[in-house]
Amino acid sequence: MAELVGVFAASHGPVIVRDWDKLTPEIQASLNAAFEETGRRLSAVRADLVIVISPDHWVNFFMNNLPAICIGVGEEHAGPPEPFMKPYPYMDSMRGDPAFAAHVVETAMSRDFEPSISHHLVLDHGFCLPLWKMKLDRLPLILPIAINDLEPPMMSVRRCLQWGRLLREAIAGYPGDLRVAILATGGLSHSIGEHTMGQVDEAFDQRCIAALRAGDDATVIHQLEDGLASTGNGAQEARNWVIAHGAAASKGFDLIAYLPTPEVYVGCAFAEWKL
Amino acid sequence: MAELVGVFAASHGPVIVRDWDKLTPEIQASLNAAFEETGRRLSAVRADLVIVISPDHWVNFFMNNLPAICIGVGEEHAGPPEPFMKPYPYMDSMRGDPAFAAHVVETAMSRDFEPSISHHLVLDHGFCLPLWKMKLDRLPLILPIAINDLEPPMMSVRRCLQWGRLLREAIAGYPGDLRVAILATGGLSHSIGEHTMGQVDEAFDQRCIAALRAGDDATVIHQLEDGLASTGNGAQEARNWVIAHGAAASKGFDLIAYLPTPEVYVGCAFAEWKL
Amino acid sequence: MRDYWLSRFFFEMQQPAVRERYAADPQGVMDGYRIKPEVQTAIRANDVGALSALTNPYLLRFYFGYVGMPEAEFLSRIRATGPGKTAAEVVHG
Amino acid sequence: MRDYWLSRFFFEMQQPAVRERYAADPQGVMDGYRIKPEVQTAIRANDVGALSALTNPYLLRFYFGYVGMPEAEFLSRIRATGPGKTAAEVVHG
Ligand SMILES: [Fe+3]
Ligand SMILES: [Fe+3]
Repeated sequence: MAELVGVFAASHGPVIVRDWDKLTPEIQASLNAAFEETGRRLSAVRADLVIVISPDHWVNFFMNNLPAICIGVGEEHAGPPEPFMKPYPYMDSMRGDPAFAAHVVETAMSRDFEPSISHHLVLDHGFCLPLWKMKLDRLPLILPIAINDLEPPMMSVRRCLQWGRLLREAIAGYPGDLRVAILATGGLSHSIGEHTMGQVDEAFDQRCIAALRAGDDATVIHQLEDGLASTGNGAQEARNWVIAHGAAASKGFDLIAYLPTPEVYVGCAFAEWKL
Repeated sequence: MAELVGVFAASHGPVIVRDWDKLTPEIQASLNAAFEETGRRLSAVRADLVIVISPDHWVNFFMNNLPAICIGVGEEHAGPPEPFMKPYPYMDSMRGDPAFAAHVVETAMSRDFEPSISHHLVLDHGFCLPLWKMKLDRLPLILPIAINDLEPPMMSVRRCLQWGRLLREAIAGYPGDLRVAILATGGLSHSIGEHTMGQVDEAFDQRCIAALRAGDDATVIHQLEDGLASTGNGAQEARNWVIAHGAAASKGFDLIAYLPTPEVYVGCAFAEWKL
Repeated sequence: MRDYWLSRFFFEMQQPAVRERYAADPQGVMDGYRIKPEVQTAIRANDVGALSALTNPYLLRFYFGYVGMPEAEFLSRIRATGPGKTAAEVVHG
Repeated sequence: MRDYWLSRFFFEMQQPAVRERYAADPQGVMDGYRIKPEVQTAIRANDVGALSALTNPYLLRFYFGYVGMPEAEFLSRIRATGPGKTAAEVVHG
């Protein structure tokens, strides 16, 4: 039987790699420490496979077929195409587990969920930047799940919680012997290409963290549905955290770090859920 | 308020156009009569907009982003690219209703459905061949909904019924003044590119027709889940009929014609639901 | 079983430009996909049975239509993959 | 409001080959999309405000990065689209 061995979240942002040299040593040190502590914990749970939940930043999908959620079921996944991700160490070595992926998809379809499926997903910086910066012992197999956090309409926060529960159920129901971790990437507050670009909304971030920490589903739904409507567009990626939260049965989390960092445009946060 | 004014279904198949001249005059006459009677009834309900529910035959989607269901929300829809569809009379004149489409999508997302969205859907022969052969008075606006009937995994029959109910609810909840019809296309039994290619499974078709006619949801689900697993792959398109059935509140239908026609590879059927 | 790159090749053969290039230089076009050598052999041999085990039936039919296999021949070959054949027999033809 | 063809153009500008062609022949590349004349005018004028009302913010930012607008300039222009401006002011701004 498969086992859920860890649930984590980490922010991402192109600037963290692209303009790394322009960041102060203090910012560099605090970001490195947060990514690496998250990575240390992910390495420690010795996962065979990690479900990575990330937005797609207009790499796989366009408005002619924009899925609310797409599950990557292929034997392998393509590396990030962004020029600044060229040194990514796992460019040609991200492998999937088609049998487990098929099980997750079948479980979803049989429970009235309807993801799009990709046999050849390209994993952009959203997926890969945290995996890189975390300095893992070794890269587990990956089940990538791309969430539409960029272009309306998007899944409701309530539905994201349901997706988390569905993942939990699918893992528990898998007959194979597999240690599965979950890594949500993105958020918390940021704003890209909008008039608020560059602003980090610490008040939103703190409400979001408090709600996820407390664990109560109704509060999570209420705080996020409300908050997402009135803060920067990048905060929409917090719905990936909600999926992780649902998968962890809403038991609350341990905040590894919260680093509001306008220099990288992102309210960076890192967490590990209680199991 | 929008109003559901008619729910119809009609089969499709490339051979009906591509090899029309090779069909006997009897087959031509019976197919024409069935399409035109369905078209006469669709014209009679004076729809402003028709929701056309069809499979996509590998025109819009591939295995790198294969949606279970995709709603075409654009201002216009592209015409069929298949060479045999070149004389299609509405090639550049298929228009959508973005406001109604956005309402349907928002209703779906708020009710825990998660379609893919397309602002520029290409409508292949599945959508267009029936619209052409039906000889409508005039072409209504179109809300195209592409269902994955071709490549596993596909939505369950139960979920298709739920989608039908959702469409019914979305129509009833639209504040605009709009007469809406539904046209499901595809099915019933056929087999394409499989060892049973060319066989029409009349027993399956009759069970399917009887179940839809009787209207009982449990019977529809049972008969189709069972039957689809053991007949030709083309019959998977019958799930489009199930969506229409759900939209019509499962009140049973009037069979316009059933023409099992191995010469076009398809168990052709035509129906109008009771409202 | 679905062979992604074979399926992708069949899918893109729907484009007239790809078909033209394929007619002129089949190996060159196949090299643009990561198709396994044994699958390339099946393509070159027009091995309907072997390929049918690796892709979507509609894509299979499209491909053989595009390369000019008469419908009657495709029908007889695809029907030969029917019950009585195990998947392994189909693959190894 | 989403302008599909403008968005498609911005989306495809992510491809280096499209960017190269655009640098050499901007009108030729725009002609490959069904972009309305007034939107083409906004593109030619680097009118961040007008274009921001018509496409996804990420696509907007990608585009102006690719055509070499300095980040500081993009920031000041996009911030000028903020509250106080009506959509019409942004479009005609
Ligand atoms: Fe992001
Ligand atoms: Fe069909």
